Amino acid sequence: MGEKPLTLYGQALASRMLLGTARYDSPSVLVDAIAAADPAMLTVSVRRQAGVAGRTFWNLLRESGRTILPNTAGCLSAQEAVKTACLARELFDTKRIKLEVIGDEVNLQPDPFGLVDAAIELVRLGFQVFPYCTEDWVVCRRLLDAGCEVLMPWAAPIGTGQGPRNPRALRELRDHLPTVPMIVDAGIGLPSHACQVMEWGFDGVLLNTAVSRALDPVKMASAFADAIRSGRAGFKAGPMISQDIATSSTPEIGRPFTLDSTAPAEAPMLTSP
Amino acid sequence: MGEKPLTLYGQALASRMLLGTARYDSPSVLVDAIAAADPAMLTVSVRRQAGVAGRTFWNLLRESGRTILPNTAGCLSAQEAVKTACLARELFDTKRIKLEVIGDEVNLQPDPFGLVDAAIELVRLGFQVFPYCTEDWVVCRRLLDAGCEVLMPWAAPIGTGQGPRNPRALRELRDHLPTVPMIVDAGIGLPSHACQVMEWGFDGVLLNTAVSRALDPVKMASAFADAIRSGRAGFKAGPMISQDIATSSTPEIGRPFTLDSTAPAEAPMLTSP
Amino acid sequence: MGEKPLTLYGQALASRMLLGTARYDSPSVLVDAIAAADPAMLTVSVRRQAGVAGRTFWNLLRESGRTILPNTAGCLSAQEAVKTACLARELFDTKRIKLEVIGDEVNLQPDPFGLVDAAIELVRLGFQVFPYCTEDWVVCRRLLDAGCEVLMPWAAPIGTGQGPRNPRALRELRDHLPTVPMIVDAGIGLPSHACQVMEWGFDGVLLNTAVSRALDPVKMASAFADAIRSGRAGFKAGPMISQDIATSSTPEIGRPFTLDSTAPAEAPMLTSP
Amino acid sequence: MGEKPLTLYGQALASRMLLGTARYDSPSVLVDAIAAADPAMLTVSVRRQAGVAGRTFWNLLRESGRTILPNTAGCLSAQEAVKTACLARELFDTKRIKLEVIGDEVNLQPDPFGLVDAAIELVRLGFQVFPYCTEDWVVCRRLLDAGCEVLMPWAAPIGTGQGPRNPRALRELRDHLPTVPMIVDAGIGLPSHACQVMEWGFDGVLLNTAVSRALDPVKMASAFADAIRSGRAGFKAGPMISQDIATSSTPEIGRPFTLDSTAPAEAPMLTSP
Amino acid sequence: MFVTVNGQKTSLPELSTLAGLLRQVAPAFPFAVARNEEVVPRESYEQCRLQPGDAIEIVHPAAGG
Amino acid sequence: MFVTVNGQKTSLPELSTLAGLLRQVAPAFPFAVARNEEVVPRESYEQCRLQPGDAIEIVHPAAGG
Amino acid sequence: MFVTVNGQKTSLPELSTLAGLLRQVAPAFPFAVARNEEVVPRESYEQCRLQPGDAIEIVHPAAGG
Amino acid sequence: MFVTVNGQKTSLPELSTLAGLLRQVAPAFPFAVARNEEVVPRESYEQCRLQPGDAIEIVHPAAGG
Repeated sequence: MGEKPLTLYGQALASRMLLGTARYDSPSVLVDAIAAADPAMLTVSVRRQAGVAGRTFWNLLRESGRTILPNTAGCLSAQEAVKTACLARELFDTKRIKLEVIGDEVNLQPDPFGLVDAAIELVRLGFQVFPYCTEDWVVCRRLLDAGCEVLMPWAAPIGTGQGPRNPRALRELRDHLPTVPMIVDAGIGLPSHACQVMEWGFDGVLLNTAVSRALDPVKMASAFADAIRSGRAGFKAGPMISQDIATSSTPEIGRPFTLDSTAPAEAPMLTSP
Repeated sequence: MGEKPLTLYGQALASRMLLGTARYDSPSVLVDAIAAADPAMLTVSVRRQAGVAGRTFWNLLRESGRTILPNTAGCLSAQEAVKTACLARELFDTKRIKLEVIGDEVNLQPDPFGLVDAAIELVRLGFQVFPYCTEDWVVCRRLLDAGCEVLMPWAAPIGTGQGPRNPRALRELRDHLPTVPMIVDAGIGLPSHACQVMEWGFDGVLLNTAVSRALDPVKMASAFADAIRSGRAGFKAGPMISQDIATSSTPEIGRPFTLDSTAPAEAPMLTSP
Repeated sequence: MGEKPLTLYGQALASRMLLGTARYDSPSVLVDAIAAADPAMLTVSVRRQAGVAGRTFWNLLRESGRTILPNTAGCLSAQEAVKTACLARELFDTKRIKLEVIGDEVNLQPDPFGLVDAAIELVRLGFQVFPYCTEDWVVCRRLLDAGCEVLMPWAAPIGTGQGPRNPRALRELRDHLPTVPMIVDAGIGLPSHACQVMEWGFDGVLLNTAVSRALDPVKMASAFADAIRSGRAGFKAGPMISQDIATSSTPEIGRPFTLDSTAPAEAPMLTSP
Repeated sequence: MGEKPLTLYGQALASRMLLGTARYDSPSVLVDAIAAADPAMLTVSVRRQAGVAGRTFWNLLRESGRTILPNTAGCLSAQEAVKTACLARELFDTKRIKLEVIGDEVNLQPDPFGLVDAAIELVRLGFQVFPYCTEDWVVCRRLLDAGCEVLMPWAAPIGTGQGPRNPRALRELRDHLPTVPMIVDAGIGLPSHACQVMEWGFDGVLLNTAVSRALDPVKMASAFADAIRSGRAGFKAGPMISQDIATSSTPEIGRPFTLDSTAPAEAPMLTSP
Repeated sequence: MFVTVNGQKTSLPELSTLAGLLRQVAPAFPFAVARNEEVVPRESYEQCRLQPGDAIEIVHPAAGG
Repeated sequence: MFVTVNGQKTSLPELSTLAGLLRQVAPAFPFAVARNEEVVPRESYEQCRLQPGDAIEIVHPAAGG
Repeated sequence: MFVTVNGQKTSLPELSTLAGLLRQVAPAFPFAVARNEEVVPRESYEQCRLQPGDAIEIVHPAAGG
Repeated sequence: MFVTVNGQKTSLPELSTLAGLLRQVAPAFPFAVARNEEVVPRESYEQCRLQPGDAIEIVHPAAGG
């Protein structure tokens, strides 16, 4: 794509999509979706029972050759998140952790207080923290002060697919911290949602439900890959500014049958004004 | 793309983007944008003075190898549009015409009355009419009754780049006439706009200002190509339905450190429900 | 309210609400709703069977003392609307007619073509036409040219209560014809919808379903009366312009415990900057 | 108004509007705006220099006879807010405090962390805390646990007049804690904004800039009073549910000139279904 | 002879006037009448001779949006 | 004699044909021509006799949205 | 001795009480006072002995949103 | 003696090491283990003496969003 890649914690990423591995109808659908999405990272969790039976989930992950980003999904406190992160580090042999501290079991929003506490502790323990957060500037400032080098603000509650439902605030967060890598995580439901946040200058998108719960997850995965690339290019290409007043694209000068005799009879004229 | 191509007036189109050729900073930028956009058609106009000086506009069009769709942009009456169409047919040797009858010189909206009259006359004269219209069901019905085989409803006034500003009505038009090919023409400003209308099931998008007035028109052209492909795939892939209530993607069962001893100690379990 | 009243066809109206009389659970609910709404006009229709049994609909209308505005609801052609209008004039002894020519039985949108034809004929026959129309500038221009002295653009399809779903276009219509009285008719569902269109400068609102299908129509009627008065006052009071950047209302100067010793020790200071 | 009044900390309030006293062009404009708004409370601040010269601000407040709600506007930490509150209690002889702890001097958003700390301390010191907060459920839960009996979520950043810019989240907060009194504070710019949040079930609105910076603050004050009353009535009156499909309000049966001979020739029929 | 009233076939004595028909049908007050889609003013009920097959519309005030 | 070409008065020898006018004006290729708002097909340039006051339109391909 | 009043250095006779300071500064009524960030209730103005370097805040009612 | 494994009571011979437990339970590879909420690195399975009432967590890679 000709531009320098997204770099998180010093690692240059080949794409700007991160893909979740949950809620797919079968391991093979997941494998095909990964191939179609070509994500930079796959998010996973740690659970007591083994992942997918038969061809174990582990082989599937390794064969994908993707960077693994374990999460602390479902953790309701900083302590629980830290303990889970430590297990994840041991299990996946990675310092990366997608830090989730859930503040409410109905809207699954991040718990700003637990999130910051956990971030401080995890950075102290040497983790590279990818915090799932809200668009609250104060929470984000504290996460950065804690040592997070990326922010993962939500577009909308997890699994709702509503897309960016607080667009002005999300854009203001992006513009407020221009140098901080930001991945929109949670609530994206359609390729156009992903394309839109990329146009705002977000650095990437983390998707799960929008792909796994599509009727054709593999086709949806490639649609999102295109959408994210498209939104990024749109952002870099310096889009036109939305106008209030209509402006004809086709030049007015030299319309046939008009009395406008200003146009010289035959002198070739540059059309684009 | 594996699915049957968009067919308009019996002609299968290689892509679902139609690109305008106005308001580019130079002929070479236009050429590169065409290559990047890979549009099925290029829209042009007829004017008294020659197109681009030097390498004439005509050579540029022929070398592009694209289907040419002349317009009647700027025409303020059905008569003027019909006369202009006849000149365009003679000049470009094509029956295709993008019919524009402008009803107001401030918002450049289609004139429903002149548009239908012109469509009836042009179909009688053997033209294949691509009418630039509004999302008004009655106007659209009359255009179809007149013999138009495609509708080109606006997303927003020409050149404003506001994107689909009457989304519910535009979607209702799409769903109201499911078998009629519809291209959104006018007012698209960003790749996400194009992606969104494609997700609603529109068959294609006609762009001009959004590409020609971008700081980097070539990059923007390819962004739109990706966005349109992505939106189409999103539409075909059966996207998830937007939910009101959050649903965790990561399974709850088997979270470590919980007292939930339901999970059998070690029985491998299918995680994705 | 101290400002000159809304005048339609030379008649000064006591309020800016017009109320429909359909779909109330009983005549007494309708009577109470009229009292609470205090509308300038009541809309009615002409039907083969008598209105409300017992205390006939007619007595109810006369006792209300309100101006009656018969409609041509349900008419699918200009001819049918004109015939219906003539019956209505004979029946209600009024030249006023709310002209409705329905273009589609699914979305009940106005038929731009039939509407204009009917308007021309009805003005010729001496009617004072109140046309239910769309926000299409060309259609509106033709209605004015036909002799209509008021426009009644829809906010959304009849009975949907969606509120103004094409806000930018509706506002542009209002601003495009600043001296033409405009009543928003159809699709208003909530007091805030009515308040909003009044803030945009519309001259009045015509409501029916939003009142008659509320659980407490009488309370809802008075809520709408307040909302319309409030929106009108908001429009006249020159509202603040929406800002992108936050500005504290409480003055910063002289905050206690700050090192900001610029503030003179005790000199009384004008607080509002 | 016939319904039981809003009660905060055991005090029944005569109206659901709280009015700020900052940024008025003169004391007399403020006095007239207060009379027009008829607010339940006036918000004030404590500053080193005296309020308004001449007829001191103090007399103006006492003569208004309104409940005074001092704020801690501009405080950047919990400590500063607590100290300011103590000064305010001494000065205004009231336990009420509008607790503001500003987390960022650009968007003036509440600091979730400082806000909760200050709330805990102030409740301990016997204050009745009115916390200016965000729509974050976790922050709100902690404020309630701290002993706050009311929440004052923002609609948009202070002084921007953007109105509720995160509508779904704000409504979810309202519905999530149905028994907690909630006043929308900050960012309301138009009467329709106030009307809308009241329709969602919020208990009141706190306004300042939208009134003081209107061209005619007194007219705007009364517009807001109407709007808040209207929105409250709209909420209580059980509004219609927004529909996707149009439904004619005027009955179809018995339309003249139709072949529909089902309608009995002359039997009076109940029209409203 | 036969005419239709609001779409319903109705029999009438020959040489009936509209007034005659109205006395027979006795519609609730108030009403307005059209004959073959032409409004018949109240004053003309008596002189308005009906022909076989005439289409008579009798309408009343009804609720409307 | 005089005709207008793209709204501009242009003098021509009597009995000129459209082909004659085109040789005189020599518009850049490609172009299409209308005479008094009627398109003149390329094949007919030679036989198309011009009359004084004819309105000739010569158009070329131009950019368009 | 010196104390600060609303951030401004102010000189005072030794052994001044807060009441003394207030008589000297004579702030407009009503006001509230804090000494070293602690609110001093009106009743205690007389007994409140000031020390050099005390930080006195005198605040008044002001407009607020 | 008894320990809990993933919340389930499990009986073990006295003086078992974590490695012993793992041989008994034989969890699918790969897994990570925590004892009383402290992660036990793979290398320490053998030396890790279990006490009655220890809470052992054995986790595996699982799908995640």
